[in-house]
Amino acid sequence: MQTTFLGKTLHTPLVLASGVLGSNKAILERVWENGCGLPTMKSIGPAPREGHKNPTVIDLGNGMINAVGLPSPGYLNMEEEWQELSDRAFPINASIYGGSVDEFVRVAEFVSAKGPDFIELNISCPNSDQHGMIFGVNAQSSHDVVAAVKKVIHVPLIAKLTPAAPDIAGIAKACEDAGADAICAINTAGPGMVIDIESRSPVLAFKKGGLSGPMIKPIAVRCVYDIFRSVSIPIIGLGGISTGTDAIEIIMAGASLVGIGTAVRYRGITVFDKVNKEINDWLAAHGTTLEEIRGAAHREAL
Amino acid sequence: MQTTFLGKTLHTPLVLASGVLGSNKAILERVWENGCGLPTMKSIGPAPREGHKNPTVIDLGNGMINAVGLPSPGYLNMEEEWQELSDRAFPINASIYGGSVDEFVRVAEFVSAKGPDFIELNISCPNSDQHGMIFGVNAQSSHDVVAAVKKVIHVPLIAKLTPAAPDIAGIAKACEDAGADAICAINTAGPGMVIDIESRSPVLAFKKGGLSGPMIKPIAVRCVYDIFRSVSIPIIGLGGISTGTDAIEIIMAGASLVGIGTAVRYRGITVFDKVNKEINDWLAAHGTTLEEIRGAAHREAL
Amino acid sequence: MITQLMPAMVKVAERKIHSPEFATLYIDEPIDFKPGQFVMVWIPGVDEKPYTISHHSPDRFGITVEAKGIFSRKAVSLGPGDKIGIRGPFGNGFNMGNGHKRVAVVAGGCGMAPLAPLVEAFQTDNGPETLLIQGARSKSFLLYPDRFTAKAEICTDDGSKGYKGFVTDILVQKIKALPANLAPGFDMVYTCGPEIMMAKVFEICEAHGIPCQVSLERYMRCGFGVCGACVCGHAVVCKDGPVFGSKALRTMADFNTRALLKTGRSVPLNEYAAWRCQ
Amino acid sequence: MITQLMPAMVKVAERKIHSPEFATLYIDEPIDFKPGQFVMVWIPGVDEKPYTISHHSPDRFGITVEAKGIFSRKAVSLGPGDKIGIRGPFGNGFNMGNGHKRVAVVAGGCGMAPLAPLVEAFQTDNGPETLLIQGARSKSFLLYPDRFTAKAEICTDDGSKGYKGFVTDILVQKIKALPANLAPGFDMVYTCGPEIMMAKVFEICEAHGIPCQVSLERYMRCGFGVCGACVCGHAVVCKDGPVFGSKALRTMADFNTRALLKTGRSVPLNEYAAWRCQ
Ligand SMILES: Cc1cc2nc3c(=O)[nH]c(=O)nc-3n(C[C@H](O)[C@H](O)[C@H](O)COP(=O)(O)OP(=O)(O)OC[C@H]3O[C@@H](n4cnc5c(N)ncnc54)[C@H](O)[C@@H]3O)c2cc1C
Ligand SMILES: Cc1cc2nc3c(=O)[nH]c(=O)nc-3n(C[C@H](O)[C@H](O)[C@H](O)COP(=O)(O)OP(=O)(O)OC[C@H]3O[C@@H](n4cnc5c(N)ncnc54)[C@H](O)[C@@H]3O)c2cc1C
Ligand SMILES: Cc1cc2nc3c(=O)[nH]c(=O)nc-3n(C[C@H](O)[C@H](O)[C@H](O)COP(=O)(O)O)c2cc1C
Ligand SMILES: Cc1cc2nc3c(=O)[nH]c(=O)nc-3n(C[C@H](O)[C@H](O)[C@H](O)COP(=O)(O)O)c2cc1C
Ligand code: FES
Ligand code: FES
Repeated sequence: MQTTFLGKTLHTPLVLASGVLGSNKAILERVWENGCGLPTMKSIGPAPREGHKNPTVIDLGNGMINAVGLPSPGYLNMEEEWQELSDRAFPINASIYGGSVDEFVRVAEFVSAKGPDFIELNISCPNSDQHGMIFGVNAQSSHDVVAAVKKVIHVPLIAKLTPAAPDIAGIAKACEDAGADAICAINTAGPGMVIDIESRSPVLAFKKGGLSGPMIKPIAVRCVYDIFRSVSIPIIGLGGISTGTDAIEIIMAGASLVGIGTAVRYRGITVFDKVNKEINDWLAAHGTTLEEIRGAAHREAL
Repeated sequence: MQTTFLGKTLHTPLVLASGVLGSNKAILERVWENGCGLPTMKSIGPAPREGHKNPTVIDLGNGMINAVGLPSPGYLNMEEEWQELSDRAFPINASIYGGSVDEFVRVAEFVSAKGPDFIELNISCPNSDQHGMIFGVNAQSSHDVVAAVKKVIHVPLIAKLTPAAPDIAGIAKACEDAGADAICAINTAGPGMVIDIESRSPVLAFKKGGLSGPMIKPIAVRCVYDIFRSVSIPIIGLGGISTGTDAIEIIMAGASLVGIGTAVRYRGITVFDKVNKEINDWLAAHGTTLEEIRGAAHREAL
Repeated sequence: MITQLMPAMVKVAERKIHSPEFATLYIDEPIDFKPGQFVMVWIPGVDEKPYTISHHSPDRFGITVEAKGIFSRKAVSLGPGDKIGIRGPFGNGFNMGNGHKRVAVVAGGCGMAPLAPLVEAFQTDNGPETLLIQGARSKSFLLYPDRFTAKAEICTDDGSKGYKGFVTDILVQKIKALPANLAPGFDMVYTCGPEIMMAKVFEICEAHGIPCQVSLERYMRCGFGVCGACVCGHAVVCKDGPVFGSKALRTMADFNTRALLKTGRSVPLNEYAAWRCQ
Repeated sequence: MITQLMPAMVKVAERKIHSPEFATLYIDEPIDFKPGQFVMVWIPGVDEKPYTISHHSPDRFGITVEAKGIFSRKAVSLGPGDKIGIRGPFGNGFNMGNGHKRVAVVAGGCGMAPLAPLVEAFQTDNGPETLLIQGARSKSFLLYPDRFTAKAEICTDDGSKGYKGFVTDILVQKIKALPANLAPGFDMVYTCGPEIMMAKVFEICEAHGIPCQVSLERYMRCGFGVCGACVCGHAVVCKDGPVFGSKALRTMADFNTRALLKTGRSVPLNEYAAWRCQ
C-alpha cells in the first residue's frame, strides 16, 4: 500500500508516533521493517533533559497515562545517532520541541541539516511545565513558532497539535497559514490523573499525565474531522488507533496517514503489519481505495 | 453517611448527574430512595427545545458519547412539575442553561422562586452550538454569568465546569470570586466523534458528542485536583465514577460530594446504594472518615 | 455482531409488505432475544427509533413497521440490500411465567408485533392454552393473519373483519365464559396496543383478579436507561420495561395519562400521540 | 491483585537481610511468574524501578535488592508492614527448554536473583543436571549460600570464598572437562551478572557451539515495550527480553557496548553503570 506524502514515497500509510519506541536507529528500522511507513523519532529538545521520575507510564487497560517529561539528550548530543541514520534505507520524521520560538528555531535549524525526511514540531506536549503545549493551545503562538521554524528548515514541516486546544481547527489553520506542510493530530489528551487510594498519592511522579490509546480515539477522530474542514494540507491522524477499522475511521474523518503509538502495547511491534493487512482486507472487501474513502465522513454533510 | 453541603443535610454524599434520568419528580424521588443524596434535574433552558435527532446517546463500552442537545420544555412550561415537587421530601439541584447572561438570569430568577435546594449553572455543555460551553471555557464570561445570576437567586449557586477549559482551575476561581457557592466538575469531555465506517457517517446525528463514563475518570480526577488547589468552596466531583473506590479517589483529589451519571448504565439505578456501601466498607476497613481523606492526595505535595 | 453498543450496519434481507401501512423488514443476523424486547433502528441521515422484534429465529429476525411519520415511512420503503444500523436488544421482555395453564393475549393494531413471538413461544406442546384476541381499525390493519396455529378472535372498529367492536369486549366475554371453578380464569393476560386499550385491559384484569402485562411506548433516546427521555412515572420504560406487570402499573403515575415529548415536557397522552417528529 | 496495570499497593511481609548490601523483601501475594521475569516496584514519593522476582511460591514472592543508589537504599530499609506498589510481571523470562540433559547457570553478583528460581525449577526429579557457577566481589556478596541442593562452584574476586578469579574461567574449565563424546557439553548456558561477564560467557559459548541465554538490564520506564527507554540495538529489553538467546545477541548492536541514559543519550556501558539517578 505505497503512499505518497509531501512528495516522499512511503511503503505504507502508517506512522510511528513520537515518543514511542523510536530511541535509536535500530529500533526505528525494525518498526519500518514491520510495516511502518514513517517512523518518528522521540522528540528532540534544546538541552539535555532527563524527564520525570518514575512512574512515568501506566497502562490503564483501555489506554495509557504518561508523563515521561520530554527526556532528550539535547540536540547537540546526538552526533552518533545522526551518523548512523545518515545511511538509512528508510524515511524518518524528526520530532522537536523547545521552550521558546528561539529554541524551536535553533533545534530545527540544526536538525534540518542532519537530513531527516520531515520535521515535526511538538507544540502539544502536556508533560512539561515550560515546554510545548503552551504554543499549541493558542493560534497566534502556533503561527509564530511555525513561521519562524519554516524559514530555517529545508524539509517539510509537520505541526503536531493537542486536543486541549479549545479550537483545534483554528490552530491547524494558523499553522497552515504560517507555512506548515502537514498537521499531525493528536498528541495525548487530558491531561488526566490517577490516584492510588491506598498510598493516597497520584501514581505518576509528575502527578498528571497525557492520555493515549483506545479511550481517546473518539477525541482524535473528532479533531481530525474538524481540522479536515479547516485546512487543505494533509493530516496524520493518530490517537487510539489499534486496528484496521480504527485506521479506516480516522481516514474517513480526513487523515492521509495514520499514526500508531499506544497500540504497540496491545498488539506488539507487528501492529503495523497487522493494521496494514486489516486496512487492505477491508478495502478489498469493499472494492475501494484509501483515496476514495479519505474524508468520506464529510461527504453527506458537505 | 449523612453529609452537610452548603448548609443542607443530605442522606448520602452522592449526587445524580444532570441529564441522567432526572426528567420528572417520580424518578428523582426513586433515585433519592436508592441512595442518592442530591438528585439533579435535567438542565432547564430559556425556551422549548427538542434537542437533536437520534442517535443521541451511544454506549462505547467503556463510557458513552452523547449529544442529546439540551432538550427542555423551557422554564415557563414546567408548572406541573414544580407543583409536584413542591411537597417533596428530598432535596433537588436545579440545573439551568442559557444562551446569554440575560437568558441565564431570566431562567435562574424564575427557577429560584420555585424553591429548589440548589441551582446549578450548566456553563459547560458541548452539545449545542449556542448554549453553554462558550461560557465555561473563558474565565471572564464565567465570572460574568455567575455574578449576574448570583444577584437574582435565593439558593446556593453551583457552577458546573467543562474539562475543555484550558485552565479549569482558573475558571473555578473566577466562579468563586463571582459568588459561586460550589463547583461541579466535570461535564462531559472531548467532544469526541465516532464514525460508522460502513455507512461512512458519524453515528451521532449531531456528529460530535461529549464523552462520559470510565474513560474520562482520569480527566475528572485531574480537574478536581486542580480546582481544589485554586478555590476554597466545596466541589462536586463527577466524571466516570462507578464504584466506591472511584468515589474515594475523587474525594482524595478534593471532592466533597460525588456525582454519578453514566454508571447508571453499567450498574443500574441501585448504583447509588452500591457505591455508598462500597465507600462505607472502605472507610471502615481503613478506619477513617470522608472528612479525613478529602483532598488527601494533596497532602504530601503541599 | 449486533450488540447494545455501536449500531451494527446490516442489510435488509427481505421486505414483506402486509398492507399499505405495514411492512416487515427481515435481517439475516443472529440476535439475542426474548419476546417483548426491542432494537434501536438507525437510518443514517434520518433518525433512530425503537422497534419491537416481531419475528425471530436463530439466524434471522424481523421488525414490523407501521408507516406513520417521516422515519417509519422511510423504513417501509427500504428493500433488500439497503443497510440499516441496529443496536440492542433492549428492554426486559415479557415474563412468560412457569407452568401457565391458560393465558390470553390481547393485541391492538401494531401491538401485535411484540406479542406475535410470544404467541409462537406459547404454541408449543407444553405451552399454555392461548387465547389470542386481535383487534384493528379495519381488516388491512390486522397483522399476520396466517401466522398462528391457534384460532384468533378478531375484532375491527369498522367490522370489516370479525367482531365489530373492541378487543376488551371480547376479553370480558371470554373471562365470564370460563367455568366458575377456574379461578382466576387466566394465569396471565398479555397486551399491547394503544395505551388506552391496555389501560382498559388492565382495569378488567384487576376487576377479575387476573395478573396482566402491558408493553408501553414512550419517546426514546438511549434505549438503556440513562437519558431519562422515556420515563413514565417512576418507571424507566426502555430499561425497567417496556413490559410492566400489574404491580408496577398500580403505582405508575402517568400510565394512561401523560407522556414526555421530545422536549421533556409532560403532556396528556392524546397530545403525545398527535405529536410528530420533524 | 497484582497486574501489569496500575501498581497494586502491597505490604512487605518480611525482610531478610543477606549482608550489608543485600536484602530480600517478601510479599504475601500471588503473582504470575516464569523465572527471569521482573516487576516494577514503586515507593510513593521516591521512584519506581524494575526488580527481578528472586523467590516465588504460590502465595509469596520476593525481590532481592542490592543497596546502591537512592531508591535501592530506601528499598532495603523497608520492613514488615511497609507498603510498596507492584505491577507486573513483565518480560519474557528464561526459556527452560524441553528435555535438557545438562545445563550450566553462571551468576555474577546480583545476577543470582533471576537465576535462583531457575535453578530451583531445574532441581526437580526430571530436571537436567545443573552446574551452578556463582561469582561475586567477595564472600558477603554471594547471594543465597544455602538455597540450592546442588553443589555450586564459587568464585570471588578477592578469594574470600572459593576460587579466586572469574566465573568464566570455571565455565571454560567445565566445558573442557566434559567427555568429548558429549557434544555440545551443555544443552544451554544461562547467565546473569555484569554485562561484560555475560558477554564473555556468550563468547565462550559461541566458541564451543553451545546456545546461551543472558538477562540484560537497561534504564526502564514503562516496562511493557512502549516508551523506548530500554532499547539495546533493535531489542526492547523490557518486552523482547530481559532474557535474550544467542541468535538475538549475534545481531544486537549495543550489547556489551552501549546503553541509553535517562535522557535517551547513548553512552558506553561503563559510563551508563557509573550514572546515578538523582
Ligand atoms: C419500545 C417500543 C417499541 C416500538 N415498536 C414498534 C414496532 O414494532 N412497530 C412500529 O411501527 N412502531 C414501533 N414503535 C414506535 C416507533 O418507534 C416510532 O415511534 C414510530 O414508527 C413512529 O415513528 P415516525 O418517525 O414515523 O413518526 P413520528 O412522526 O416521529 O412520531 C409519531 C409518534 O411516534 C412516537 N415516537 C417518535 N419518535 C419516537 C422515538 N424515538 N421513540 C419512541 N417513540 C417515538 C411518538 O409517540 C410520536 O407521537 C415502538 C416504540 C417503542 C418505544
Ligand atoms: C530487568 C531488570 C531487573 C533488575 N533486577 C534487579 C534485582 O533483582 N536486584 C537489584 O538490586 N537490582 C535490579 N535491577 C536494577 C534496579 O532496577 C536498579 O537499577 C538498582 O536497584 C539501582 O537503583 P538505585 O536507584 O538505587 O540506583 P541509581 O543511582 O538510580 O542507579 C544505579 C544504576 O541503576 C540503573 N538504573 C537506575 N534506574 C533504573 C531504572 N529505572 N531501570 C533500570 N535500571 C535503572 C542504572 O544503570 C544506574 O546506573 C534490575 C534492573 C532491570 C532492568
Ligand atoms: C509514552 C509516550 C511518550 C510520548 N512522547 C511523545 C513525545 O516525546 N513527543 C510527541 O510529540 N508525542 C509523544 N507522545 C504522544 C504520541 O506521539 C501520540 O500523539 C499519542 O500517544 C496518541 O497516540 P496513541 O493513542 O496511538 O498512542 C507520547 C505518547 C506516549 C504514550
Ligand atoms: C445522556 C447524558 C445527558 C447529559 N445531559 C446533561 C445536561 O443536560 N446538563 C448537564 O449539566 N450535564 C449533562 N450531562 C453530563 C453529566 O451530568 C456529567 O457531567 C457527565 O456525564 C460526567 O459524569 P459521568 O461520567 O458520571 O456520566 C449529560 C450526560 C449524559 C451522559
Ligand atoms: S430512552 Fe434513555 S432512559 Fe429510556
Ligand atoms: S521500559 Fe519502556 S520500552 Fe522498555
